[in-house]
Amino acid sequence: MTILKFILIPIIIIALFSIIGMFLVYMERKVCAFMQIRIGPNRVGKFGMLQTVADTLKLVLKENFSPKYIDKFLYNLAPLLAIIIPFVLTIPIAYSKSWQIWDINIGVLFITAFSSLSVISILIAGWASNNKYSMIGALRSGAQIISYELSGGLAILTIVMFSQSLKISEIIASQANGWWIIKGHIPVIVSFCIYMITITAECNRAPFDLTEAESELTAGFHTEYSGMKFALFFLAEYLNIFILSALGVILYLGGWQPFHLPNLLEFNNIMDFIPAPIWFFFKVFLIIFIIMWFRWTFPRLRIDQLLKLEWHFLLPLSLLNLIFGFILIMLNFIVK
Amino acid sequence: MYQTKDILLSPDQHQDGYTVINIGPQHPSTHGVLNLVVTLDGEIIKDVQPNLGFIHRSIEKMSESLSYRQFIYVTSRMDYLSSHINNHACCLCVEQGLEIEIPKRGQYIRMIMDELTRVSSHLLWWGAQSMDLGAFTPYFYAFRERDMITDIFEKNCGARLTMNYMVPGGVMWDVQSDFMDDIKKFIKQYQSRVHEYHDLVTYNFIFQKRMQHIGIISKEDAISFGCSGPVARGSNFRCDIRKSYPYELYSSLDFNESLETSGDCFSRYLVRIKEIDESIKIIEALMADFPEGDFQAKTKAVLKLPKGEFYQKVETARGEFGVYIVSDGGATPYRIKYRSPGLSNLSILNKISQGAKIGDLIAILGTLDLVIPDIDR
Amino acid sequence: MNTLTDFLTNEILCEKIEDIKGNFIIYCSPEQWIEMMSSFKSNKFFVFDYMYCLTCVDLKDSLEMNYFLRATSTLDEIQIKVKLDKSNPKIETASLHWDTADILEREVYDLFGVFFSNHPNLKRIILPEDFEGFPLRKDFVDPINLIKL
Amino acid sequence: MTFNYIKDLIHAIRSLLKGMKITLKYFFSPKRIITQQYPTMKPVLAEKFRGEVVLIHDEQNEHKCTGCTSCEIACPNGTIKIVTKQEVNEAGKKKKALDVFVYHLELCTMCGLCVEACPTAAIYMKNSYEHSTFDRHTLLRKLNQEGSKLQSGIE
Amino acid sequence: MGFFSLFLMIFSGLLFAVLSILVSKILVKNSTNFEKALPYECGVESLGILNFQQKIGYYFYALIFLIFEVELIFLYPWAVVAKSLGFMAFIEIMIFIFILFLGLLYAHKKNVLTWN
Repeated sequence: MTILKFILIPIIIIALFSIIGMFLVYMERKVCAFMQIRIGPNRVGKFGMLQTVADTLKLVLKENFSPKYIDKFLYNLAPLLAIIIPFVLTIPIAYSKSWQIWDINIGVLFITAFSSLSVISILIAGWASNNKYSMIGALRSGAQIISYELSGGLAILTIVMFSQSLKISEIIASQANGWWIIKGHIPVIVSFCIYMITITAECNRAPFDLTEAESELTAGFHTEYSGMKFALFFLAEYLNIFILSALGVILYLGGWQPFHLPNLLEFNNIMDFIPAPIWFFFKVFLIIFIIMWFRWTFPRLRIDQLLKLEWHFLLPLSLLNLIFGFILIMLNFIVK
Repeated sequence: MYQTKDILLSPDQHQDGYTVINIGPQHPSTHGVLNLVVTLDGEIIKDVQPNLGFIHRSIEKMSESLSYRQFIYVTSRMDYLSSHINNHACCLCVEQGLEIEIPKRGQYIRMIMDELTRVSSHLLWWGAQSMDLGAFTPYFYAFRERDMITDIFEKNCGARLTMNYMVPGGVMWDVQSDFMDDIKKFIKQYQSRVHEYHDLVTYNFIFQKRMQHIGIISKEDAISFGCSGPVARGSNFRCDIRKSYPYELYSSLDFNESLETSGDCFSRYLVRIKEIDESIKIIEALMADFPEGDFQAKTKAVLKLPKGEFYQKVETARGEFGVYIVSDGGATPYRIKYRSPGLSNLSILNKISQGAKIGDLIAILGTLDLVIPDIDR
Repeated sequence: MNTLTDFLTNEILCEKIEDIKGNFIIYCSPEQWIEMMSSFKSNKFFVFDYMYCLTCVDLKDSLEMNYFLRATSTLDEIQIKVKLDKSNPKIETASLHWDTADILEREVYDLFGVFFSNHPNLKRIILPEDFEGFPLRKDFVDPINLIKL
Repeated sequence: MTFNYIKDLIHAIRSLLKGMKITLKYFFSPKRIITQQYPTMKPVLAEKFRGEVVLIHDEQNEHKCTGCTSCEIACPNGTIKIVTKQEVNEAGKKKKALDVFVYHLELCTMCGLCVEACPTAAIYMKNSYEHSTFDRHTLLRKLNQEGSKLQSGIE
Repeated sequence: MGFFSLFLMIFSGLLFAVLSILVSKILVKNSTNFEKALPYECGVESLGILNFQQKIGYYFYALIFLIFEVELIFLYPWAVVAKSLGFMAFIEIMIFIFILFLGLLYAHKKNVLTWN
């Protein structure tokens, strides 16, 4: 039984990630198209559903080219590292009550710790490419991702403090009588806003896409990557968004739990009828939609503005928010 | 590791910690094949040297072998975003030599087309500028409005971009009967949507922070570097040719020269936005008393300018465009010089981008509104 | 010193001044041009601070530099013509007085082969480094791109 | 200072939300989509659009070109080449007539000067637009149809 | 599942990456030439050295990050048991945060946090 598990889980996760990656690319293209008064992909398959499949095929069939003047080992290592991180990050994510690989007791810390590894893959990629654009992009991402780690961690800490646990299942259980965001505590709402900004920055998404910064650095850290290696970076970016949004759902939107309203038993029963994984994915894609919405609305920030936003606004704000939240706990405002 | 050639590098560029990086010619934000050799200290720009000539077609030399009717079409290929106005300048210059009176209707059509070109060029710039700063969506909104203008051009002039609609003596053919309605429709649609543009871009906090206090041109610099058009008017330098050296019927029109005082990227942005409104005002005034009559004066089959020199300047969407014709009395010009606004506006880039960051350079480059064929010619 | 005509005839040392329908054309030699530049910028009434065009014309036996100047305060315009020897065209740079002349002179240097002395950065701008000949001169023949119609 | 800090923050958030409102509005109004599905929905170009030069033939396979070569002279880049032949008309007089109207579409810049120059209005510019081919030699065209004649009464 | 899942996931990630690269390696023929192998720099040859030195500014951010990240790690265990530890622990952690906050202020005063 356990051996079967060890074979099944990798297959399921690989399949799930491939589908999620493709779907997210499709979703992004459709979202941006509708916001830009276009149709988006609509030729391959019904509503262009198979467009990303075709794109993936194209990327597989592309030449596996690497330039001459690179650090061969590091150059090839970087995309592997980039794609491994989301795979590792999926371990504590609970897709449903029982759909969880390992309910590790420091689940939240596990995710914050491993997600910060993604900067290393970007730095390696930028350095090994032996290209100026890549180098500048990588250094930018170094400053950017490590900075936003802080306020992200502090935002998570607020929820940890409220639910008094680092375990994913317990955090979800603490929201059985209402999602944290709906319970309406001010520190939670502030920390949710900070968290949304932070994951946008952590995933190098516009308006924080300085690592790629198409109009400045052509393609940033993956300028020299093509074919499948580029595809791995591309997939890793989307999977990171997925994982971090999933964490956001777990922390703020009650994980896989259905939407409940107090004192409305009928309504709650209907909500319970929808399976938990569907709830989970629905909420995750809602958050991802917001991140995409950011991307297709805002111009990019400049590097100094980006760092100023973190160090002068978000970090003090999240620290104060944490203290404020603790005071609320001490005064027993939090209904547990 | 691979070491590259050190050609084109001055000794101070070799200094430790300085990076020399090429922006362009294959770059998404140079809007063409412009090559900028940028010396960086970290992210701070120390020096920018433009490197031109990637699409130099020697239009001036080409024009020397074309007749006075033919050389006009080449000028649409220079600043392709204000091709009507370029053609207009050439026609005016030839007419100045031939001393032809242009019929009223011809003049009106020409001016309306000019202003429509200006609006369409500024709209395109507006979208491209937002795209340079990383916001992709406004580009499509701008193109939606711009497409209505290009449709008007297509209907009346026969082409969408390189028109060649103006000929010495007037315009090639008369406008279609629904010309007025189309323009009115465009103006109505534009005015109903412009507040969305402002909400999305102009008032956007990030956008303002990216544009303000960046690439400041003082009035003295603007004059000394020969800047013209919105670039110079953003620094409070009155240089609108339509006001200071009126051609056609601009002297009889009531419009404002849009000026801003601070001279940074945002003021150049505001000047262009204001200029769209002014152009629409001009178009509306022209349409109110659109005369009947001939659209083209009678000219000879072969035009020959008298011996001498002729200079004509007009205000394109980018600034002062001038045509200098030296004629030896033959059927083709002896020498033609096009004074392109882009080249002078580009020359200030090094001065204003020093000390800025890479992201700022892109913003500055965008607000200079360069069209590379116009610079290279 | 009230009108531009007075100013030009009294203050400017040149060979000839022509007045064609209000457009003043000043003919001068390269030596006179050096002196002229500073007097255009330094006098009180007519500060020709805006150079809107700079070009060269090949007159078959000689080259002729054309400077188009404008006074931004009074909107007066003048044109200065300087004849140069074709075998060794050399003239003082105007880029110290008008910054825009920097890039325009580089263009003329590239396409006409006029050498501007004291120019801070006289490098090719349009043509490749190894290009021979001056394309905008009348006697230039391009053997590669020659299209006979 | 603190006041300005907060004022700035509120102003920033408001302006960003305004922008987000607009993109969301467009996201939820698919009616505004302006994409034209090109190969399936062909655009109708304006009558005046200059696509290619066409020699007008009527039902009797007659055209109006006298072979005067004014279009050839007017063309800035040698797009048109007119080959003439000597023809004997009914009265027994020798007359110059059009033999082949050669048109290099690959050189044409669609400036419309040939149409302007034509004294008999024999040519016009059609609003066709799909000219791309894999072989540029297919763009070399002979405009006068086989066995076509000059319309009577055109000098 | 325990720690074994960690290795399992690393393995499956590697498997996915290596498999996809291998498939494309098998299917596609490679070709290269001098121009193609050059580092991309907008289509012209790059000037100067490529593995250049960078500004110290980035390094400062890394240093400050390190300090704050350590702080964050210390805060995690506190946050879990914050309620039961009570007010004294809060005061202590406040002092801890305050000292680090002073560090932030110091860095701010030293203009390390403004990009120039």
